[in-house]
Amino acid sequence: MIIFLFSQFDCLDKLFQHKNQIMRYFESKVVSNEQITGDIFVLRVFRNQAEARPGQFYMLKSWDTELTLMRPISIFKAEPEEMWFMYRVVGAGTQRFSELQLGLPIKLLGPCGNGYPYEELKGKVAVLGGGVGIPPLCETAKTLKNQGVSVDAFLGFKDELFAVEDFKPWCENVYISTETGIEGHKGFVTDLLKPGQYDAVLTCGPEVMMRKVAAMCKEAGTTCYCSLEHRMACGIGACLGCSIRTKNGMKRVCKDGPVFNAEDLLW
Amino acid sequence: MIIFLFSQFDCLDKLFQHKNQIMRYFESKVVSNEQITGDIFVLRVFRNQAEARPGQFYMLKSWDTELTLMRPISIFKAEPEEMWFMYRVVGAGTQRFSELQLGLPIKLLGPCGNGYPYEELKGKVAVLGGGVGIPPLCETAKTLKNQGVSVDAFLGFKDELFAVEDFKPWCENVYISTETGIEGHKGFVTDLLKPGQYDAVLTCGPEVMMRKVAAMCKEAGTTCYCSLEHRMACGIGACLGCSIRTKNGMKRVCKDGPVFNAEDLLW
Amino acid sequence: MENVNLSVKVAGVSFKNPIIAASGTFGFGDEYNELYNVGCLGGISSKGLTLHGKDGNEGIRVWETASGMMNSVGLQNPGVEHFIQEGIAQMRRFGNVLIANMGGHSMDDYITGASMLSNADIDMLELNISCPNVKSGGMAFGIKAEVAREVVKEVRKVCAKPLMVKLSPNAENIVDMALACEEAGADALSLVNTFQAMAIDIHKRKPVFNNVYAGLSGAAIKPIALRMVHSVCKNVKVPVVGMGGIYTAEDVLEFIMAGAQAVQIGTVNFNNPLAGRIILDDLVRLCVKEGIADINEIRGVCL
Amino acid sequence: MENVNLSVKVAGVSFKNPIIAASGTFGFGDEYNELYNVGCLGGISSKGLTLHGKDGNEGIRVWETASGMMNSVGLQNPGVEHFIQEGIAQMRRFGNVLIANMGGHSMDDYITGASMLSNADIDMLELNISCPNVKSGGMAFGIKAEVAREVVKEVRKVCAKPLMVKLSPNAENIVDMALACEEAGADALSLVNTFQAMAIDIHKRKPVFNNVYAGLSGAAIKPIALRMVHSVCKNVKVPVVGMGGIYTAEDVLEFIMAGAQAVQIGTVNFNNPLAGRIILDDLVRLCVKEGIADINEIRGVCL
Ligand SMILES: Cc1cc2nc3c(=O)[nH]c(=O)nc-3n(C[C@H](O)[C@H](O)[C@H](O)COP(=O)(O)OP(=O)(O)OC[C@H]3O[C@@H](n4cnc5c(N)ncnc54)[C@H](O)[C@@H]3O)c2cc1C
Ligand SMILES: Cc1cc2nc3c(=O)[nH]c(=O)nc-3n(C[C@H](O)[C@H](O)[C@H](O)COP(=O)(O)OP(=O)(O)OC[C@H]3O[C@@H](n4cnc5c(N)ncnc54)[C@H](O)[C@@H]3O)c2cc1C
Ligand SMILES: Cc1cc2nc3c(=O)[nH]c(=O)nc-3n(C[C@H](O)[C@H](O)[C@H](O)COP(=O)(O)O)c2cc1C
Ligand SMILES: Cc1cc2nc3c(=O)[nH]c(=O)nc-3n(C[C@H](O)[C@H](O)[C@H](O)COP(=O)(O)O)c2cc1C
Ligand code: FES
Ligand code: FES
Repeated sequence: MIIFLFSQFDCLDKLFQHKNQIMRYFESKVVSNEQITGDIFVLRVFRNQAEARPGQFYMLKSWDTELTLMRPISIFKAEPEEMWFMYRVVGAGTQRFSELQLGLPIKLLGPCGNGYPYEELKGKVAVLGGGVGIPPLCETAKTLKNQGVSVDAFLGFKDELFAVEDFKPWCENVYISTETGIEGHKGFVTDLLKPGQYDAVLTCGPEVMMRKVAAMCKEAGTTCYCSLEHRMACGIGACLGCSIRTKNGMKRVCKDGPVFNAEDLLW
Repeated sequence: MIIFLFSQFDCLDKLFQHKNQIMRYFESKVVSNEQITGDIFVLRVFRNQAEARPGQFYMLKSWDTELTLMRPISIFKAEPEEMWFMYRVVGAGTQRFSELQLGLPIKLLGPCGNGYPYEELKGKVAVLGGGVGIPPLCETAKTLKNQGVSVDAFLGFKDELFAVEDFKPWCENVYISTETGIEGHKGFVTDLLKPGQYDAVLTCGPEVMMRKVAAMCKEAGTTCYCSLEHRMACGIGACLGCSIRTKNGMKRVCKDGPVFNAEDLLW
Repeated sequence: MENVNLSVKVAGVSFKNPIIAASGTFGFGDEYNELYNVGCLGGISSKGLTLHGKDGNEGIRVWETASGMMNSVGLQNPGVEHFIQEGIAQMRRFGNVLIANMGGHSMDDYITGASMLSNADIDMLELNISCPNVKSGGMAFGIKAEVAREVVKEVRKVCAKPLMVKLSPNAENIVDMALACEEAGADALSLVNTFQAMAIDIHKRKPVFNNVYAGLSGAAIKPIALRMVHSVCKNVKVPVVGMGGIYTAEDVLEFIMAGAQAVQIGTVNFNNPLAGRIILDDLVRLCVKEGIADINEIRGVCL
Repeated sequence: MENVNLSVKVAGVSFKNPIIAASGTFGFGDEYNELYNVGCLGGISSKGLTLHGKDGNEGIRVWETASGMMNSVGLQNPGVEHFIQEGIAQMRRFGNVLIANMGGHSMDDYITGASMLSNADIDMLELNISCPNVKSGGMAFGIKAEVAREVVKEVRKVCAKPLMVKLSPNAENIVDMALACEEAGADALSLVNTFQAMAIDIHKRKPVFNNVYAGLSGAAIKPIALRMVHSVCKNVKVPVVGMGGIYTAEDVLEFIMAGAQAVQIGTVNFNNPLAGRIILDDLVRLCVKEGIADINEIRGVCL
């Protein structure tokens, strides 16, 4: 089994290390790319050597210059030899990802961003995700459980469920909501959360949902970490295309985030 | 076996007929796409209903808008259920063609252009081609033989041969030249031609070669038809992107050609 | 589906829908009419005419670029007289709006050509002011607002038909240019024509085009064209027909939301010869999806 | 392979090769330096600085377009002072040419900023005159040649360092603009900056960018950028650094054949973060293939 695939471009002059991470641009190959429901796919690719943190993401592309920018996709699962991504087809880039097949080349830049500060967490933690904010929380739940933290998952869907089974091994409870009521609670996933019961809440998903979570946590005095989405060009902190205003000044979602303490956010 | 594949776009209001040809834009599927030597491929696709003439071409594309223009490729063989194209990979478009596989969709516009005036030909005819000017002459040779004309082929290559076996069933003699001398006559294919022996010479290939053939034919008093290449946008006569000056005024290579009587050309 | 109203009016002329085939990319309509009923389009703008006709440029005339193309056709056309005698009857068969597109290299040509066309059976004259003006040293009429103003003023005098002036994106200031043409009497404006651009064949170490520069069109230019249409619409009162890289029904809506009365489609016809028809079908579906009952409702919502 | 000479000189400054990272796309170099040794490039033009620093624009800042992208970063930067104290030392580590790119919204800002940078350890000042001039009603310094002439003249007085003026393609007349800047004392010119463009979110029925217009860059604009570089090179004597949609070594040769002394690469860094390195390697190979022993040989062959 080939674990490390270095492309022709991997002839680097030097390697730089950051907290044991080596961010790299490399070519990998698709292990599988499965449609799991509706417009949701799971893409598995050979990973690079770098240690990756839950909540980090990669910039991906499966094209040359037909599209200009790479696309940010979070780590869904970091397996020993593979990186798994779970994505929704929404536009031209994810459409192309959905056409990928076993053995085809794909370029990755990463791991990017800070990831969740899991090392600092103890006790009982809730992960709360909505839509394609759900995938990054899976690796997060696993990492937390592996360090002895008790995790509850709150997963909000519009209609069809996905990824639920992937959370079960790492969570005490998995609470489900759907907007259509097809399964679980009918309504919003935030209806289910009681932040006071947790030492921290980690959330990812639509901004309105995260704002609600942050407000609830604030009221309950629970630490809350939000993983933000922003349009990105470079993905590594150089272009300032993803900057947001925070209480601590301008921050780059791709480099200083995507995970921010809700306290620091201005929304 | 599916013979006629009509795409979703084939919901036309009316059909127009020209000399039994129906020029259409339609989506077909790849039957096979084989690398026959070096950078030369043979692409087979399901054909449409239209009658096609040797020397005509199709505008092809296997992309959406990643490339702007379709690419003109001559008919190599017009089989009852399939259209065959032989092409050389030279740039972005032909590169994409070379990646096509069984069953993949491909869009065709055609048949385009006038084709060789085979109906008017009698007796003994030479077809003389150089490089990727060779493929259109194959269907031409077959058509001529089938109407009782005796055909000799003169095929000029740089180095590696291709398509030679495809000519043999239809030709009395097949003369070969290579620039490297690897096979056949070492030098140019025009060295082999004795135009005085033929009632007509049909040629396709690099302009310098065709000019030489035209000059030789003129001297010998033999009719000569040349199939020209020109960059094209629409391929159907609307944009005037492929116009050339002839003795009879401006002509569109895509619509009034690509085959011209050498007498009419100004070069 | 049928409940979406797509009909629009430009300078008093009714179009059954806002999709017009752009000049120079659609001939006089007959070639594309072999592939689909081009009468389904709102209108067709003829190949650019000149008074005496032209053979066009020598050498390479079309060249593909990233998401676009360059052309240096050089206004090859049979001349105004020939168009009046043959082209018009041919275009009339389609039953949609007939726009005669005309350029010129001198004031006299413009005036004579326009008065001939004014007496002919056309619905609208589209005046292309991008051609180099021989008298003023090859600088195009479409660059300086003052030069454009003069030609439009003179043409207006002899033109009884609705007069649409087609602006060049190479104008020094597109808004000033639009205002000058409006003041000089244009009933409508269309923009953009192609952007002056260049390509080099590095192997031959020569410019690709004999004329060195050529015109860039296609999806590549859409964002710039949209900006120009938007800023012109903000500043003029006459209707504006937008174009430049429109490939999809979504693009059509963008231009209309930016203020365009109708649009023209050019380069996309080469990418997909049924584009006019497809964009039209898609536009109906898109309007339904977006809850637009009448395309005129959303015009200029982004102004 | 090693026998190809790629070194070039711009305004007295030696670059080991003609590839420079374009301002705003490469930060101060350190992020890309995590991926490859950015010291291999000829030089780096810093993120655009302003005297007092800026937070930049609100809302969406980057947007993909056909073969390009739009940005509305709005010159987010830490300010000249901070750059002098920290940015310079950081960029110096790379060992290549250090270009400080600076913009401004008023004449005073330009003068103060330029004199501070003139005394700092930079190799070259790249003056970005595309920013809207607050005093003249938001019209950019880079639109009218006469406005540009004034700012360049004043900056020249306080700037002892080689001064490169970066032109906007939105200038009314790019050649007049270039000539005005040359006359006002620019040692070199760089072009093009981004094209003013627009995008609309048809679902929201709103412009994508809070500022309505934003800057277009990438392969889409290459043909226009090349034309502008060519026409400027034909008319000025100072060296010109070309840019706009350069993605490959072939593109680099096109710009140099059009007369550019060196080139900058911007958007391509986002498409492929190793682009600088790859283009450089490819350029050596391409020169060998094309029989170019010294890149300076082919400069301007298409002029
Ligand atoms: C840090 C981060 C992690 C993400 N993780 C995931 C994930 O695990 N699974 C998943 O399905 N999606 C994820 N997304 C969203 C994903 O990046 C977008 O859905 C995707 O880029 C859309 O690309 P497209 O070409 O299909 O859509 P288009 O709309 O055609 O894209 C056009 C441009 O807009 C950008 N864009 C469009 N939508 C978004 C968006 N929501 N966020 C950021 N940029 C966008 C694209 O990157 C591209 O540059 C993440 C986004 C960020 C910022
Ligand atoms: C009537 C006609 C019939 C042809 N038949 C064949 C054939 O049977 N087999 C074959 O291998 N080739 C044939 N060609 C040439 C073929 O069209 C080009 O090799 C092909 O378009 C190159 O496309 P590309 O994208 O790979 O190259 P690129 O150089 O990347 O193409 C860029 C643009 O230039 C055009 N172009 C490039 N080279 C040529 C050329 N030589 N002639 C015309 N346009 C060109 C392309 O169509 C495209 O628009 C024919 C050309 C014409 C005009
Ligand atoms: C091959 C070609 C020929 C053209 N000829 C003309 C012309 O004769 N008159 C004119 O006004 N515009 C002409 N144009 C410009 C188009 O009408 C249109 O303004 C431009 O291409 C931008 O639109 P697009 O991006 O949809 O092509 C031509 C464009 C192309 C591509
Ligand atoms: C995200 C982004 C930010 C930019 N910021 C600046 C800037 O601060 N100063 C400047 O002079 N140019 C800036 N530019 C313009 C580039 O330096 C360059 O001129 C332009 O992008 C064209 O080159 P390209 O097509 O290679 O990107 C920026 C471009 C982009 C895409
Ligand atoms: S995307 Fe470039 S700084 Fe974040
Ligand atoms: S390619 Fe358009 S007329 Fe021939």
